[in-house]
Amino acid sequence: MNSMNKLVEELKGRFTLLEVLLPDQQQLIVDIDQMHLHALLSHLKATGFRQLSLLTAVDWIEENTFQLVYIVFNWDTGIHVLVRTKLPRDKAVFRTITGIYPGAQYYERDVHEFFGVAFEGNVMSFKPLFLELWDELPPMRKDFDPEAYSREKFPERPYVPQFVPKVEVVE
Amino acid sequence: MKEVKLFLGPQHPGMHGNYSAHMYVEGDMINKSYALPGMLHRGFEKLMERRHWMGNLALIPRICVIEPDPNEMVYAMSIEKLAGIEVPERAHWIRMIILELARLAANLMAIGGIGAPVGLYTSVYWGVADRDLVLDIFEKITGARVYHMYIVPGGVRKDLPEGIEEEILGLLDYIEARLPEFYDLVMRSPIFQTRTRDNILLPEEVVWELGVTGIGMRSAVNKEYDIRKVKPYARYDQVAFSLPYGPYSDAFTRVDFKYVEMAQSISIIRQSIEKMPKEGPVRARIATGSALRWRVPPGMVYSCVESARGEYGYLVVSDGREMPYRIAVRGSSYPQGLLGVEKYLPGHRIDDASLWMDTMGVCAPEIDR
Amino acid sequence: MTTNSKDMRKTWEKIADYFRAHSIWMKWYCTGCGAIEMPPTMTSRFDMEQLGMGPMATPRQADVLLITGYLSAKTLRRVIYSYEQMQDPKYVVGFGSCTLNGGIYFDSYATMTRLDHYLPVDLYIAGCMPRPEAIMNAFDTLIKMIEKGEAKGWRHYQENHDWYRKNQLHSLKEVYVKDEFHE
Amino acid sequence: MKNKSMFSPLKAWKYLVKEPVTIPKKMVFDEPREASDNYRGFHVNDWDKCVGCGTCGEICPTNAITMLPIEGLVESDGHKPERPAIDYGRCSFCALCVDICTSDSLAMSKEYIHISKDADTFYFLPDSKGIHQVEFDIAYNRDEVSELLDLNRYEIEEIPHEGRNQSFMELIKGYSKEMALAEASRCVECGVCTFTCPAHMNIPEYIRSVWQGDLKEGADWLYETNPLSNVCGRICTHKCETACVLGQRGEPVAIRWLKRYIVDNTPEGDFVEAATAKVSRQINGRVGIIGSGPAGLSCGYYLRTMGYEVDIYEEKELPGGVIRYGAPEYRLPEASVKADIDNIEKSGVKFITGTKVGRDISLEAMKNKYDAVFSASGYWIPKVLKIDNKDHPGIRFSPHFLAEARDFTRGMGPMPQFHEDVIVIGGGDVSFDVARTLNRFQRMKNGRANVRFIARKPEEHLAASREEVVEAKEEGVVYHLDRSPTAVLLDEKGTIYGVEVALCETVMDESGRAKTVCSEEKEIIYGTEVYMAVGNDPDFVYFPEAMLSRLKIDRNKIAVNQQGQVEGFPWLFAGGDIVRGPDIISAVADGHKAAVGIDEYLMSLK
Repeated sequence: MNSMNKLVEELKGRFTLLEVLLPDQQQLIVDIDQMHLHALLSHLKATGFRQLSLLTAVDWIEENTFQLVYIVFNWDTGIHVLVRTKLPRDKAVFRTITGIYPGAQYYERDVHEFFGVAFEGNVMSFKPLFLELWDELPPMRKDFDPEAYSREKFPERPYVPQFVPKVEVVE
Repeated sequence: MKEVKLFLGPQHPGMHGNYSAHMYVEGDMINKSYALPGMLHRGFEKLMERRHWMGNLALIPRICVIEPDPNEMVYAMSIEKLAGIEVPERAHWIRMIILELARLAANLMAIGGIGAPVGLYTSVYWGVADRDLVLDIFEKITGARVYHMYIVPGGVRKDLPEGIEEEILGLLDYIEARLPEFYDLVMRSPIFQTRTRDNILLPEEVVWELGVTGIGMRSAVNKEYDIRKVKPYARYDQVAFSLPYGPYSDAFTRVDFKYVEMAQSISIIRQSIEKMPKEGPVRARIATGSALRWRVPPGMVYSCVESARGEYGYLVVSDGREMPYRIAVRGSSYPQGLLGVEKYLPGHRIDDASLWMDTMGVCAPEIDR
Repeated sequence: MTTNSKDMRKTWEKIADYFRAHSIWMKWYCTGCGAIEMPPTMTSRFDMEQLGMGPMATPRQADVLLITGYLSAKTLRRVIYSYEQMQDPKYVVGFGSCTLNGGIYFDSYATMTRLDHYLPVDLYIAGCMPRPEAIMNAFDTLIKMIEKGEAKGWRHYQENHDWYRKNQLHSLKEVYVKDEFHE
Repeated sequence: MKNKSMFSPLKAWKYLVKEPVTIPKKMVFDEPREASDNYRGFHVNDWDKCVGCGTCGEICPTNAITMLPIEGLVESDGHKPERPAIDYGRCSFCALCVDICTSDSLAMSKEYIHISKDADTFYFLPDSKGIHQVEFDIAYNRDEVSELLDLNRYEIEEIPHEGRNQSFMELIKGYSKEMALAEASRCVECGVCTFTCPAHMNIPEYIRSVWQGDLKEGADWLYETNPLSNVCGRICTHKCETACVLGQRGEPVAIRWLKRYIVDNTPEGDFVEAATAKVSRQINGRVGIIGSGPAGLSCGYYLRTMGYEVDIYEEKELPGGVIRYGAPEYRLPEASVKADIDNIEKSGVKFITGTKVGRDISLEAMKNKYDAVFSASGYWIPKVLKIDNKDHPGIRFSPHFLAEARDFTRGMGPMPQFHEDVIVIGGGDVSFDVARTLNRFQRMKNGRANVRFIARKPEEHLAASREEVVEAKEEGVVYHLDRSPTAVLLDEKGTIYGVEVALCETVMDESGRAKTVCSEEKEIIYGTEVYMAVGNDPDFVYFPEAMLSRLKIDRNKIAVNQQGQVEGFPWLFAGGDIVRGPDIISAVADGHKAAVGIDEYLMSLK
């Protein structure tokens, strides 16, 4: 817990954090604006957070924003830091972090494919990854309805229940 | 020599699962390669947003078929953190037994499977048959062989059946006795040694560059980097175990570590059976009401466990309704399966490609989701 | 597939079917979760070689295509491709819920819902996933069906190729993959 | 690399004598290995236990379960004529359906092999026999750990027991927000309650509104079928709760209290708006209503929502009938009654109080004045037990006493007169109202009470609801049960000094019906005043002689058609007690039905 307090203090001292949350003892959530995200990540990487565990996005459709979540991990202290930033939904463009964490390359491609967030500086990220010949909205967006798509594209089996018995006398 | 395009997978016996790599080959050297994932993409993360917190129980184990239980565990852990639930003591120990049995099964499969790319088919036969005995135990505990749906938010779904502890201990004795035989068969086989020693190296920089975790990481960075040690969940802080680590990671070490880890799993299960409270509650309710109306307080939390291939995590976001708002999955082998294939598979020979996939622990379903 | 039509086979076909039935090569393509129950079935615990079956790596030499569970659109393209490479007579077995009506992925944007829209299925196995015992019994049933000449999905595919192709195109847009690797 | 010994290949020989791991062919094909005791195989459903609620289909993460209507099954209270059919093209064998089954009928068996080329055979209606009509042992079954329902009710807050028998303060305080949410979250939305509720209220919908915290929507749902939610949220007979599927294994959802939670907590403006928003178009048509009890109010309100002009005639000073002059304050506070009736008045219904049909205005005159008449005059003439000295003037009856008591508690009259030692004869809810009211009065006035309660039946067979019996006892009413009154005893001066009772016994006969047999053995219960609360009769004097003879009246109930139309008199509709016997929610339902019937009738005339 001590190293956690120190970390929070240090980050607060160096950066203007919009919000700091502690969901559990070894986890820290920090919200930061887009401008300072790279600096924060570089700093974290330099101070022991050498691993990018996950990069993903959350579609807050009611606020009309995408929230990018960068999860970095320090194996020595066991602390995960979730760095979050928000992007406008209609102008979902951000800069790549592959310069800091090269492992982000495919995560960015992943987020681009499923949310439509473009990452400038990561050419590969614009190519399709999991989906092939996809022609709809990016599927993880909240306004995409997978069931309707599935019904349209992949017809269901219409069953003919011929087996339904007639019950003689039931009180 | 002319450069040739070559597929590895998806329907290749050396490929574990429905996964593919596009390779540009000159002679038998791979010059360039790209992973082609998505053959197992089912849109899990989307589907999970469309089901109740409890209904997702049926969905989550299906993300990774080799070792489904870490999925259940991280999901349960996330919800417990969000809702602030205390899991009953006995449930923690039962969860550990289940997770370690799952690791054992996955490692048996992996050790058996390693025989395929090197041409040692006996090990496949042995590994799979012994894994089946673990599945029999799973069937008795959870009611299914592969998709257990046993670790639920708040605890476990049902108490252990009576007398299962003896059966588990019996199985552990059997597997422990089998391990040296496996070792003789696989590790001491000259073919295997020739193929794996000083082959398919994983230097420390690459580990950090890609974000490789699990055995790959431990064998390269010379530190006991394991989620069970670094941030213990369940009751891993109350059992004694030590994991192998080293500074030099070649294919041989990585397979070798699997053996050691199996022995550790066996030891953890034994300790758990001994230490766990013999009775007591095994499940806490996560919310009031019927499961149709269980709600999880709003928030965002990341939970991770150590699967047989490394850090396995879920990012769970709740907006306080009866369904998750967003769940993102961190598959353990995502880094090496995608970026790794692109950057570090080139330079190897074609015949080592499946060995590369295998010893790096590339698991298609958890990458594709 | 017509099941109760009279046995119209010529004598040589009957003989051929007898031999086909007892030497089946199963195509080694793990399309979905159900594939995890294949290793126990193939190896010593359940040992499908008892039935005269063995795995085969290439489609051209294989007789049976196992669809072990869900098929994403991406896999379906490759499965169709593989199926069309297989030589007649060829048989398709659908594993578990997903091949029947989509299974748990019924509302997924990525996976198909019913397999018999795209490929002729000779046999389905219930379960999610089917146990090795069920798989073994299914193989046994399949062998008997082949022997009796009842497994005629491949012929159905030939005769109704247009219908199948229409469905395939509707769901997949393009059946054969074209990307930078397939110039 | 350490070289192996040259003899190491010999090790392989030891495997020659090892037992093979292969499962014998026989155990795969002839008798497939038995699954474990916990195995999630194919479903089995015990049709005798299944109530067709469809909760299994709700929880199913794969949409595999459809409820199929089964011909031959009859819909009844708590039972739907449907059974779950399972699509094995969807099922993921998660057994959540088993864990949540309300009636404990679904389970999973050890059967696991089904192979067919016919896809239709994978759609299957489970019964106890399994998919191939071969019985297998039941394997996976729910236990209390895997339970997915919440079987116990959340406690509703009550005023302290101490001292509650000395005032007319309302007993139940109502749910707090957390408790209401918790209670509402127990509902599985099966909707069997809607069928049982006489008014077919949208119960699952308004419980859902509570759960989602949208009380305005909840109030809208209430006014859809019931304009007296304040009243029904307190004193409804809640037949819905007896039907509730959660009652199969646990305690039913507290539907009545949740309804009460909505009415108590909806902001007043929203509540009025919910009531008045439905009143829209104006229609040329006037309807007169006799009696402003629940049936009359309900009919009047729904006629207003259809745009008719409505006048309700009430004999007494205030509208409301039994809800204003019957139920005691501690169960139904005046403010609640007022809130409901005010809302109905705001919807445009006109009350003509102090006017008795038959005395101040004739039915004939009403017929001429209005396009249709709805009669809901209720039961107001007390029944008299046929015992000795039954006509003694010292015997008092429930309707008058309760009306007086009500007037007192709302500050419109003096405290009724009563003696110090009283006897109440009854057994139903009303007799408990009398006894508990007397008990309170006595304690308020004298600081002590002596109320003796006589009923023929034992405690568990009393017609009154359970909580009445328990609470009255707690409050200090003395029970003399299993006793049948035979005479009111008078002394020489002609004043009452007690009631003679015969000892009775209630036994179950062969058909399982309770039967009360009284012996010759007698006993005297002392008291100087007797209150009879053994039911009431209707008063049909307002019907002209010629009409009365043409009405079909059976056991005090007028025969009407489905919509409340009186046979032979198309302009006359009837409802409430005079059609159905006493029950508030049924009266509300009657009023609503009659409103629809009147609308149809008047439309047909145009």
